[in-house]
Amino acid sequence: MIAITGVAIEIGQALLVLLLAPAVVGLIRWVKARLQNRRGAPVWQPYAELRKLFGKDMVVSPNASWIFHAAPFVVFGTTVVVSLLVPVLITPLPFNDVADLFALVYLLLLGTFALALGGLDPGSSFGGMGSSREMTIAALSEPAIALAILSLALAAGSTNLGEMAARTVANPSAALSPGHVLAFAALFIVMLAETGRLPVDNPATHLELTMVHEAMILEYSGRHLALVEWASWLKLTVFLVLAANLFVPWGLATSLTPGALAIAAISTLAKVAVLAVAIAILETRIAKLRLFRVPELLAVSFVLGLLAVASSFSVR
Amino acid sequence: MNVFRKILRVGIATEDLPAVPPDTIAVVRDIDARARRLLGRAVAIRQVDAGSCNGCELEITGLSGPVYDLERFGLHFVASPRHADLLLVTGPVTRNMEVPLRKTWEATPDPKLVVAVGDCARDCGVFAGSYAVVGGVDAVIPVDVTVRGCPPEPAVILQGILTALGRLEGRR
Amino acid sequence: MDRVFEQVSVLGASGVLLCAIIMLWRRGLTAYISALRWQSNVLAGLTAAVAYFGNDRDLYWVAALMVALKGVAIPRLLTRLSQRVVATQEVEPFVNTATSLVLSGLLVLLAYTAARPLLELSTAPTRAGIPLAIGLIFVSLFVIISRKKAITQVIGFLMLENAIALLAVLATYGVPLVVELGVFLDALMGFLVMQIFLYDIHDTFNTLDVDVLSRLKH
Amino acid sequence: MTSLPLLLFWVMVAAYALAAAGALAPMPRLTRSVGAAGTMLGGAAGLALACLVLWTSDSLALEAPDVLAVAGGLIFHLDRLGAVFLAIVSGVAIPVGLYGGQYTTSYDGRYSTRWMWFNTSAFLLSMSLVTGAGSAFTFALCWELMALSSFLLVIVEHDREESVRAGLWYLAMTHAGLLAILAAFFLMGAASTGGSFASLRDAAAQLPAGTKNAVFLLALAGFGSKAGVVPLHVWLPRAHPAAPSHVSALMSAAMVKLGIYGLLRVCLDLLGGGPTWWGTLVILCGAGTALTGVLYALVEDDLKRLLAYSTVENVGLILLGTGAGLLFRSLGEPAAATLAFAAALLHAVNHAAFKTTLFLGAGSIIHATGTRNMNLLGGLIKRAPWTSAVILVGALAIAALPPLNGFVSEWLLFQAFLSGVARSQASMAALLTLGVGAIALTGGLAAATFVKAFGISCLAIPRSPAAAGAHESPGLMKAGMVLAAAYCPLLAVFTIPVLSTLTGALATVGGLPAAEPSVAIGVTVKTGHSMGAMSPVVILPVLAGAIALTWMLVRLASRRPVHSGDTWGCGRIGQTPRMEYTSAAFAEPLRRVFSEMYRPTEDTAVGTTRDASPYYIQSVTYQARLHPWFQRAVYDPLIAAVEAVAGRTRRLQSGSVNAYLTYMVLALIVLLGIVIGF
Repeated sequence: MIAITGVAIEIGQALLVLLLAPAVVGLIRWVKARLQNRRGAPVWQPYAELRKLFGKDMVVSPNASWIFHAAPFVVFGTTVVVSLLVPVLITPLPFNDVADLFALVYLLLLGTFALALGGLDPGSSFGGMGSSREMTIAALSEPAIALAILSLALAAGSTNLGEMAARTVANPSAALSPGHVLAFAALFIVMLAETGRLPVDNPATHLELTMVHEAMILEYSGRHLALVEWASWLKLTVFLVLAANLFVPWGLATSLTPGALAIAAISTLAKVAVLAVAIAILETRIAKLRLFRVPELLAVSFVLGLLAVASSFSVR
Repeated sequence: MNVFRKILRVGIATEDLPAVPPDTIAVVRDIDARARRLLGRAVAIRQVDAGSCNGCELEITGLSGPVYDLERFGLHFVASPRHADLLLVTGPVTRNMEVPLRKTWEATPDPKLVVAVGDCARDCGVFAGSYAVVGGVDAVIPVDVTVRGCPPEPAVILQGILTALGRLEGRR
Repeated sequence: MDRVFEQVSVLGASGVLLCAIIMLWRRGLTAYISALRWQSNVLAGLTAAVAYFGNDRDLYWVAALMVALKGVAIPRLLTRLSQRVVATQEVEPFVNTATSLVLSGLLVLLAYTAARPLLELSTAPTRAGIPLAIGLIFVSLFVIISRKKAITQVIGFLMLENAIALLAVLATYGVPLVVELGVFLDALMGFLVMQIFLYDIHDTFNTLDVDVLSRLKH
Repeated sequence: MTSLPLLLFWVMVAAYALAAAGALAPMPRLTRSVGAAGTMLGGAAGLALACLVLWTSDSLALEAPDVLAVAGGLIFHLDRLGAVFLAIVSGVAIPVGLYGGQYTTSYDGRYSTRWMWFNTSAFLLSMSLVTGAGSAFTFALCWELMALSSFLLVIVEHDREESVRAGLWYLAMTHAGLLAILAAFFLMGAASTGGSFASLRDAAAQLPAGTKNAVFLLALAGFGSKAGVVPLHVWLPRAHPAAPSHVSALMSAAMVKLGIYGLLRVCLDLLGGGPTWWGTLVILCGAGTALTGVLYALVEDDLKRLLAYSTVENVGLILLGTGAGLLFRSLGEPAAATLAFAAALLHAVNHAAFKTTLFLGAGSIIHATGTRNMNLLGGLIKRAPWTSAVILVGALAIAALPPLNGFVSEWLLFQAFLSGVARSQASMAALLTLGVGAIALTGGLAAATFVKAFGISCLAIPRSPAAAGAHESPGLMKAGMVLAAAYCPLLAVFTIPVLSTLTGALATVGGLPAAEPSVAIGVTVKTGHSMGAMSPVVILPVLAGAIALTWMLVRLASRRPVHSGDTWGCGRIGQTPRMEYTSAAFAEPLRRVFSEMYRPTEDTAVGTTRDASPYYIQSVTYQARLHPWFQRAVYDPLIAAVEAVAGRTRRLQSGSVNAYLTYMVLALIVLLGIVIGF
């Protein structure tokens, strides 16, 4: 019985993240607009965009094969599965033992892989360029992610998300330990790269030559585009939830009482909102990096991960 | 950090839309109610320069700035006609741009709107009769709304787009 | 209490090292100087924290001196110097940025391996930061080796001085004030001497690129 | 006498012999049928034998002291470690036989398919026998037979200079390797009573440390050259693509694994592990091999060479696991060692599955288009949908993406390293941390490589008339490919039984504890010291369910029509294949990032019009060439030195028979002198 409730809550929280994702992006855009001294679109604007895209026809190149049609579903599916694994409200989840943080990262890589193929499929040079760049960035961010995971796992004794969150809940002072802080910094940089935010990629660019993610999806329209966009917003939200609940897990429910769940919902929302505003402020402050400076940024992230792991050596 | 100090000092720069002389915006075709309902809140704009002198482009650039801020109406520019709902076409259609313009129109998924901006886009303006131009925009693709002016002000262009969406009153 | 002290000291030491890493990533001279400023300030904060937890009055003075001298005075001098004599603001490294970053990460790992015997001897709550200090020594030496401009070498040298101060603060809760003062004065003297040299190099070659010094052979 | 394993063994030998005898058949058609049937039967028998040995207490022991008695006779003893590799060889043989039965028709009339089948059968037989060899002599004999038969397969296309060169490289490297292996056995055998592995094992305990180290180094060099350890891998990207594709699959999927087998046999089984630096050295070799392999695979334009370099990469990953296992064992962490070795073995098995798939797919592409240059391919997904789908499965698996099998072994590898970092001193932990970084970077780059391999060769518009006229492979080839591709999801779903079989095999050789993968929700992988849990069996249906559900919901939500419109190119009039991204273009960003590894030489030549005005450009030619670092650092000087020495010795060659006779007499006298002197 408990298992069924657990699975229900698991699916419920995945739905919550799924429905929340457009609002998170809307919030970032709104804060950015305000920081540009504009009124900006309301926070719920992305929902309207999704609704519109689902109601539009599609135009598909005759060169495209079934890969082009399948890619948006694969991207969306993997991201949804990932959101099933992340502790949003409760920890540990019933799915805790199904996939750990490595599996989560590789699931996201599967989505990237599929979208890169989708970009190559219509034979457009923009799509090829986007795919090539996206895979470059994805490949180079892997080592930094792995080291960040390693450092978290060393502290928690497990690579599974439930144990990681539980350990910080149990031992609050650990949240300030250098391994923890440095791993957070490393993961944050990688998150910016993986989700195509500034300074790695500009989500609002119109210039093909500077595009990464946008160039890959230039051929998509209608419901496919809606899925791809939604998946990328969902990925961002999942990363934010992950960052919030792995590094500052207080508020997560450890029992299934309504009160605990309500606290968990509020605290997670607040944490994600804070991170979203932080991203907006960061994006106002910094400019996009040239593509060939991105590896350097990822090298910074790698070194941070290395330091995070190394900091655990001396306490032994 | 100076950036943020300046942001605070300036405050919100966006202005309300002024009233527009009635004859500057002409609705050429009936705009499909479905399109209006569907695209009312979120419209992606693809700008096509069919041979303009770039005067209109200068004005269009103003749209995304803080003063006119088209994003508050849920409008934004996109990089591909595949993503677009509305084509913002400027200039007389030159012979070289005739095919690309039609291709852009074909590449835009339905339902879609076309707004012709500037006198040239309406009737070729000063370029009328030149051997190098094909004609106004509606000689090549069906136009929904025309915005007059040489060049039209950003506010007028914005009104034109909103007219096309059947939302003249501009919410805020 | 001790646990908090441990956390704070390691965190502070990581911060100091991080400033060096960030510096390796940046390109402009201004960024280098501001990284140095931040580093000195973090170091001063850490020193104050050690003073508080370790009940050592003298260290407060050291911290104040650090802020005054290395946090304010020297960066200001450097800025003026760079504005006066340096034509381009780009730092030209011998080793490209990504490689320098990865190398500095490896150097820190090396420091951890090298610091093991030291850690086994020490029982101080600050000991966990010692490998970071040693790592910083390596990294600043690397900066001195790998950057072309004489002025970046000066910055590397100052960072080395910071590293030694960090090591002193962490390993022994800071050396006596007198010795610390002596080191400061040394560093200041070194800095002034280098400044004179920089002017000379600039006057002779019209650049601060130390590559040109090889011309002196002929 | 006629126990079941023995019966299966003889069936296997007889089947391969039958396949070889098929070469005598009058019609090429019959040769092919007999060859394919024999190969598949042999593979099936071998697989059954391996499973029997792995899952029951049965084992195979066969001694023939009278055959070649002068060298101690032939001894076969198939234990569980050998059975793992026999399973790999046999498992690969089945789809390869099926596929080869039709693929070899394309060689009819051009090259001798009889000779090819004879050698393929001999190759398979010798590989199978290597895994069961029970004495140093038997091992070396089968090893050499394997090398020779595969060499003959490399030079099948003997009129192409490239093939012959590849054959020469292969011959030189494999014999240098054989020398090292023989030297290792002689060093071990000096102290033992006979050449059998059992007596070598007993004697190894008494060997002095220095000898053990020498044996280890020789074995690493010898077996490493077969497995493709950088920098001894140079022959691999030359020889593997030169062979017919189904043979390339055998070489890449099965033969290189035997190098790993030899290393495990000598270092873990016979020597019983060694000091810490053995593991460290193997880890360093593995990391270097994995990164070099994947970096060169990334920039390769030739599909089969790309696959060959990717084999080098995967051998690196296997070596990383092996090295970690050796290291943990020497540090007294047997459970962690089991985890690491199991990860290595599982990756060996998995790699056999997806590399077979990919090489067979590449063979179908060559069959369909006649080229393996990716810059001339494209659009195959519409013309050869099965081939493309098979390559896609292989690409997903080799890029270590869930839910397929490559991910499982990569995950275990991560876990092995993680548990090592958590458990060792700072210096070792630092090494292992870098190992984690290397594995992750390799994984990421492999994903990029295979997006390119699949995306450029199978998607978009054909880049050449050959690709435009491509066709799907005929039935048997299709069946072979699909069978190989089916291994990938199956191995992922049956990870738990496979893994417990592998740890069981490890328990018998190195005295490692057998760790049962724990069963949490029925299926979770959690072995020994591993610090995480993961369940490929659940991920697969959940992922498939999520994708299917999304598809259905979207179907319900929006039924708007789909129109066809040209690929968007900013309104340009028409699209030609020249506008597409090419293989070189795709790899360009990463090539620049790692330019210090590649050190490319680049030339840009601008061709102007006749009057040479710089403003009227007619053509721009860009050329970039890579000169691999190992070539520059190791082989160029070596070849130069050998040539110099050869130049000197040429003076001895007078061409006169009398002179040669004089040399012989002189040599005889010198030898006699030495003998008398002793």
